[in-house]
Amino acid sequence: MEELIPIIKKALEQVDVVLGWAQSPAAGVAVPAFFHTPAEADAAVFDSTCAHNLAVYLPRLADKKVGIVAKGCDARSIAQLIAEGAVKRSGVFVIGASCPGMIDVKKAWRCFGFGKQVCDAAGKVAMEGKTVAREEILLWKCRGCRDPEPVICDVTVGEASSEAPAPPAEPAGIRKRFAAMTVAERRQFWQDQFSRCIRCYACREACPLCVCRDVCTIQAHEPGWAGAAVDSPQSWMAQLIRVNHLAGRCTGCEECERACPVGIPLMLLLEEQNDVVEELFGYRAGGEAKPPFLTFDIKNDTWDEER
Amino acid sequence: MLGVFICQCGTNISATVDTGAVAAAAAGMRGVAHAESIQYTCSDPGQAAIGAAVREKRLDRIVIAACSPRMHEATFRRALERAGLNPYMMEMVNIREQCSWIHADTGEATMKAVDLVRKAVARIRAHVPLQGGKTAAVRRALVIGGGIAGIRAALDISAAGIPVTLVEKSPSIGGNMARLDKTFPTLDCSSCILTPLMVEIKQHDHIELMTNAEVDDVRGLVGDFQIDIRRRSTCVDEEKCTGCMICQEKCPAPAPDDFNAGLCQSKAISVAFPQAVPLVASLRKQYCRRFNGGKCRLCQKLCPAGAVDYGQEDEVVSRSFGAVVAATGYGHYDWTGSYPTFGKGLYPDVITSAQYERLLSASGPTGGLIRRPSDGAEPRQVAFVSCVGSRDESAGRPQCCSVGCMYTAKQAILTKEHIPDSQSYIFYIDMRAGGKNYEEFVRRAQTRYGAIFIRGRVGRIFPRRGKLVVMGTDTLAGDQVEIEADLVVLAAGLTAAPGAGELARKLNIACDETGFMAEEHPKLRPVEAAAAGVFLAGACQGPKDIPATVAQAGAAAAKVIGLLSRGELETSPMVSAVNPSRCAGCFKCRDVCPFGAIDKDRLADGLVTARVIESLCRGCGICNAACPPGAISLNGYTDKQLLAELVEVLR
Amino acid sequence: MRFIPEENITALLLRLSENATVWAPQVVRDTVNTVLFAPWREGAEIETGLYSALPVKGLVLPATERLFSFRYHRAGEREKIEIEVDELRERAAVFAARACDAKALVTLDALFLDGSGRSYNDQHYRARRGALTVITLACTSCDSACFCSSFEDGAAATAGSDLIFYPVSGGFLAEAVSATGRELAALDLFQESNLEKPPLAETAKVELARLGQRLLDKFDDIDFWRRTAEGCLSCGYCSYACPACHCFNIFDEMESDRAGGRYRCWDACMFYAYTLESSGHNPRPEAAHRYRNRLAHKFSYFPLNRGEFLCTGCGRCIRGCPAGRDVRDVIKALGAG
Amino acid sequence: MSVYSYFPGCSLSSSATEYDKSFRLVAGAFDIGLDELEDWNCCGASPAPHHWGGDLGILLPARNLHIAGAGHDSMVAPCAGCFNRLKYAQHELSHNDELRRRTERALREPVRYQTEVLNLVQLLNREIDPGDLAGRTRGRLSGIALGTYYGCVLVRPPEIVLYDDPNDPVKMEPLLKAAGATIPHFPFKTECCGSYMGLARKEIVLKASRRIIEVALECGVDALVTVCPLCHQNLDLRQQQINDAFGTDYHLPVLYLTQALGLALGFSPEELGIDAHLSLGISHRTSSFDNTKKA
Amino acid sequence: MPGKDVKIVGFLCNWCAYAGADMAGMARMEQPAGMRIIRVPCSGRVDPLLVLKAFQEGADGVLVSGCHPGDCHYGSGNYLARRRLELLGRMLPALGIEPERFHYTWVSASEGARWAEIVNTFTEAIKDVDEGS
Repeated sequence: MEELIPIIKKALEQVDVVLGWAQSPAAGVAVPAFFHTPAEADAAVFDSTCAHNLAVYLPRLADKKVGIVAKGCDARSIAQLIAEGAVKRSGVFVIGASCPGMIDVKKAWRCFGFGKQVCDAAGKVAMEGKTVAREEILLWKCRGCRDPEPVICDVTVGEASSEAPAPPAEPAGIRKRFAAMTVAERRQFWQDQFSRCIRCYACREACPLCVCRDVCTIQAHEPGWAGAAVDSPQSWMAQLIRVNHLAGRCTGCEECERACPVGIPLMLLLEEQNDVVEELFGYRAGGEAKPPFLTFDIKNDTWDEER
Repeated sequence: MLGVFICQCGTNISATVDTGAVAAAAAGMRGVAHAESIQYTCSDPGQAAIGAAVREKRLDRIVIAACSPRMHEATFRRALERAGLNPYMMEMVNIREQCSWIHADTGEATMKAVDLVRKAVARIRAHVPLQGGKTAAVRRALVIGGGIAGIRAALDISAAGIPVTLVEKSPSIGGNMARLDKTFPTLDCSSCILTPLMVEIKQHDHIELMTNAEVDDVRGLVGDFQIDIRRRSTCVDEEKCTGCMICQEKCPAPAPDDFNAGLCQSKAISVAFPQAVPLVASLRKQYCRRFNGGKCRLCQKLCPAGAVDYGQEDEVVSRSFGAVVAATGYGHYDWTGSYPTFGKGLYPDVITSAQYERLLSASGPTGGLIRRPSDGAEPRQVAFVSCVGSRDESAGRPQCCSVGCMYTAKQAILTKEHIPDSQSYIFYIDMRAGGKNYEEFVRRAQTRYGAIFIRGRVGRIFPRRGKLVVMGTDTLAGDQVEIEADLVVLAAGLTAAPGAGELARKLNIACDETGFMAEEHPKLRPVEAAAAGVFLAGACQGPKDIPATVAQAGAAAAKVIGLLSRGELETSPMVSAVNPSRCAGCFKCRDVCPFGAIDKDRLADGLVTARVIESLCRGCGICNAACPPGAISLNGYTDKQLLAELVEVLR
Repeated sequence: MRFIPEENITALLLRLSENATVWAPQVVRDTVNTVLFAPWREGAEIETGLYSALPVKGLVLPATERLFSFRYHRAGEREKIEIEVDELRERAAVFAARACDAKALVTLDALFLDGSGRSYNDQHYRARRGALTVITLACTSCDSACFCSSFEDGAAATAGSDLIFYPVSGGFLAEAVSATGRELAALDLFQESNLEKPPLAETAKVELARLGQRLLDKFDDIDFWRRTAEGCLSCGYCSYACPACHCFNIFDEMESDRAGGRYRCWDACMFYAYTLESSGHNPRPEAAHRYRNRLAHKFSYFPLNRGEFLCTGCGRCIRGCPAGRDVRDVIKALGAG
Repeated sequence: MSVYSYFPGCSLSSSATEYDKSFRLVAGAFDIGLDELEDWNCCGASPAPHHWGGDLGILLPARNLHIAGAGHDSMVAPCAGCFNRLKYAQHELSHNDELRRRTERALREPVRYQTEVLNLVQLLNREIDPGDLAGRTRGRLSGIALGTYYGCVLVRPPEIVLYDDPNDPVKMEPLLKAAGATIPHFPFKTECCGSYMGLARKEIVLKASRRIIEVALECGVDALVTVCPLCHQNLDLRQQQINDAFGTDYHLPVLYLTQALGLALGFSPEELGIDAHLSLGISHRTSSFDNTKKA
Repeated sequence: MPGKDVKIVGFLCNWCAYAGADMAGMARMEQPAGMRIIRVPCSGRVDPLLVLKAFQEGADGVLVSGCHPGDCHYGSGNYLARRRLELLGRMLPALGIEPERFHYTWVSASEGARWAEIVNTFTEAIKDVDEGS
């Protein structure tokens, strides 16, 4: 994607900073980068390790004019932030990037070791003689991606994929196991999962829609929705607060799960919630409409009283 | 330090809950310095005991376990105030309606009561003193509905020097009472007693009368309602029209005569009835030729006052009011749908009592002669059927209309007076004649006027040789009866007035399951609606006769006068408040607030946070539930208070 | 030197299990590559290749621990509080710790176990530390996040360990560092060997010379710190994953109307709430302020006060950062020594 | 072609064979397949079950339902009484577990009671398109005023039969209107005909049925239409008895719905068994039906 | 566990449901003793987290009740509540909470009998879940 660099440079003529990615020598993958000057923009890359959702930085930069390189899924987050009024449309310049699907670097590192340069070509990901099929280490959200192209953008970069989006992925691995569990088994499952939560709040901080940040109620002493103790019940309650506050707002970018340092499958909760919201309200976060819990039309709210 | 008082409520509570044991358990709770069980806490000695304990033990928070807070919360708040405490440092525990009265087992009920007290003790630790504000109250009242209830209320309120706006949906005030011939049990003429009051309304300096008008939108709250009133276009300039009725005479377009209950036709442009107030014509566009593509301009041409204006449009008038009286009256039950065996309205000589009232009336379509609609013949045999759409579960109408027995007896008497050789038959379930001189009146109908009362329901009405056969049971004789009548009068039940539900919604007040507007408490607050500052007068609250209606209208007027005479109102401190240091500025609160009570505030350091406009906030707490960081709280129902309750009750 | 054949490791762990919980790095079920120190049971697979997400410090400074319980008692008109201190309980042994983790324990010891009695001596820490045996597995390989070689001994550090295992063919050479280590090494599962210690990993080196001063020189250049921290999400992972970070918060929790407990739990200086004052004022309102503090504490104030860095180069903060930040870039950006 | 299980019941195979006959003709005309239930038994409406008490009133229809359960999805019971009994049994079996267990003990296997039970009006409304009917009847009934007489058990109790308005049923009317007939207002649609009192207290039946005929004539009805063999019996068979008892001279034809539709479709009164009707035998007004043939 | 006390938390709006529960009391309608009512001004005040917190703290069941749709004292609070609570109810299985343990319903101030019936059937439903699991 050589054309990205000139586009960023051009964007810098009208914005204060462009959010993009640069290669991290230590990690051997792309990491978020802030380009303030054209010279800095020479480091810009876009490859299949650019999983981070840079929209997370937008509310923090609300006082600046910001350019942002956005994949299809990232653009949904941007659109949602705009719909909720957290970000002004006029304050962002969206460089929409055609996305081939991002690989789960954790899986890559499991295959190749942390920091080994990952080379991605022709459906294979390779490094020092080892190769794996791309699909095997693709992020979950990228399988059956619903938005390969950005819903909102000012300029695009890269060829739009000519392939039809893949069908939604069949639940596999933990998703399959979870789906088959009884309610009681799920209760135990979450208790086990959250026994290793350390309350680092990486999930919250990596989430573009967790806009409360510093004043998040989870960490407030009062009123005490979740205790401060790092134990399974309290950590679980803390996460439920986050999930509840994301109802009708989560765009499914999977950043919380990617950020979790102890590998808790948070998306099981959010995917379920997003599905229910879509089923009940026909609403999918990341468009122009306000979330269904902030607005409603009484005339069209004609549910049965007792189901 | 905390004080806990456990009310015995005589034996209402103590019969099932061991109040002594509850007090003992309360005494052991953290921070409780005083706990006692009192026979009647709401009584004078009960309240004095609270005051004494507050002084002696320097209590600063009080828990009272007694009846429902809906009953006595206000009482005890005042008691705290008298004891020198902030009235909001009190929490009530409902151990009567929600404990002693619904459990039989003493052990179980006592344990639950202790649980509930513990919950309140936990909650009250999170209480903070709250201070209500004061706002000026607008010295003007709105009365909705110009029947006898609205008229009486408007006159009584204005008598105290408080200006009133009286809004009436139809072209004239007078309502249902103006349609009646004579009234029970005195048989005085309805018009004779009502018309002077109608005129008084029109002439009163302090009363602004708006007919053809309806409430469009209601904003604000007690003391300062902003209400939009829509005045429907009648194409007649009310100022110019003299009520000469030339337009009505010459108008070529027929239209139903609403005043005469559809028994005859009127015109598209007409005066509602000869005694109408205001005595002005109004044009109903749906029937007018000009408004249906025709070229007719007759009324405009002929009007000597030049009052007809086809271009007149609806006008929306906005006014501020301190209080509202709803006096929308009642509507008539449409029996044709639920009583197919009565002929579904196909027999012209099966009429309702409201129609019969017009046949009896000297101002009615027959000039006071009883003539049956089908052929204009004078009936000899008249059958009255009570409780049509009343006291009938199968029609989904279990309620009593409360006036049917009496007016049926009255109509039987009047029938005999009009046609001396007539015979009335009255099918009834029970004769309900509870009012002063009512029973004597019914008895008179039987003895002096010879009406035959048949106790039983009517099954079918069908035609036979030009007459109508009323077939029913005589439950006293245990036999089937068939009465061949010339005219059948159905005592159709009373319903809530059409549009009452919609109005209630605008006023934010409740309706009961029968559709009538609901009072706050059937005994203690019988004229107050659920929204503060809204009062009920007359049949809008439930079917009632004229004496009861006038009495309630007077009571509603007294409430309005009491409310507005002080000039200012205390506002509830139980509104939302924002803690700016916790606000993330996401404004979800503003999105969900039904009252537009959230505004943006820019702090000194440039942070933008939410701010509550207290005068608009009504204290629903929806914002509190929608605020992710918990920055906005509803005073009195904060997260901290609810969580304290919740956590404690589950321990 | 003592040698333990690979096939005796299970027996050793079982022996340790007799009077202690044995903690060993294991891959968490259903995760891609999350490794945590977890109680070991016979048959469980120990993962020594991947790096654990969290250090072993949790065994001496748990994420949450109850310091004592309390109970209100009515005494006449007043409420009195009675306190009961929780006592420990059971021994722990950690197997396959890394030298960088073990070394950090010594740093923590200096903070929580001041032997001189002049400073703080924490009874809970003391109890846990005294009951802990550390068996370290020396690193013969590393990844690009490691930078322990920047510090004195690098992968060869022995501080904090009781016994160090060096992988050699057929098993491990065992070097006893403490009396406990010597006791273990004397067990019949070990034998004498004259094999050579294997060469240990050489990890990345960063320039630490005059780092404290370099940091202070830049301290007031807030724009520098804003640029430096701009990708930082301000989560607490780096602090919690750091073997040397040790901040904590203390709070009380009621467990019934009259009884509750006082708890100590990890806190992280990257959180806004960390320095939030009750007035509402926050001296470190931006991530930049907090990032600056975190680095300055590690590489400036702490060395100044204690004579050692608050970092052992374990690389967890680099490996696990959700935003891909690398502390070494900042050190580099501070300029040459 | 849709095929239904057919439950004729005792009347249609004895006293009301013309009902069966006309039903089969009309069904055939509209390609409605009827598959008579094998080995059917009393519907349970006969006095016997009431007399003996116990569960017989349920067991008898339950057995019929059970047989039907092995056949087609839906079953038609043209006799209003049979329809009512079958629906009643269905209702009881699905609401009363104890009764269902007793029934299954009697049947010696799990009872199949879920077959959809249709009355005749329901079936015809479902299968016959009014437009099609109008096209095929070519106004043969035009000018004839038919009084729709539903009787009691077809629409009552409403919570069990779940069919039409119990006080003002109207479902026969679209069919007859499509066939060209006029339907005058007839307030005695559901008035009691006297029912089975005909044996024990004949005078009650005569009084009740007389009033129905009287009101029908008052309303300008040329003929009554019904779907209940018992009603038919009281109104038709006993019309002469009424005349004898009250000195009246009624000659009001009473037709089964299928006979009325059959006439409209062009079948002859003989084919439809109308000649068996006593009211016609005493009627001077058969001329109106002669007209239908000419149309 | 048969015979175990079922502890239910009820969040009731002040205007309708709470008044309905009072009405049931006035009519002396006996009810199971496990219900613990927390009064709120409006069902819209009920943050779904209160429900989740109740389960977290060991509630066997949680009931939320307010005014019938259209009758909200505040106009629209119960519509908003319905949206939130419907979602919550559907999420419960994924959270490891039997959905039978949660119910939201509308009770007017005059529906005392309905309230008593709701408490009875809800309590029974929870007992069934407890026995089944």
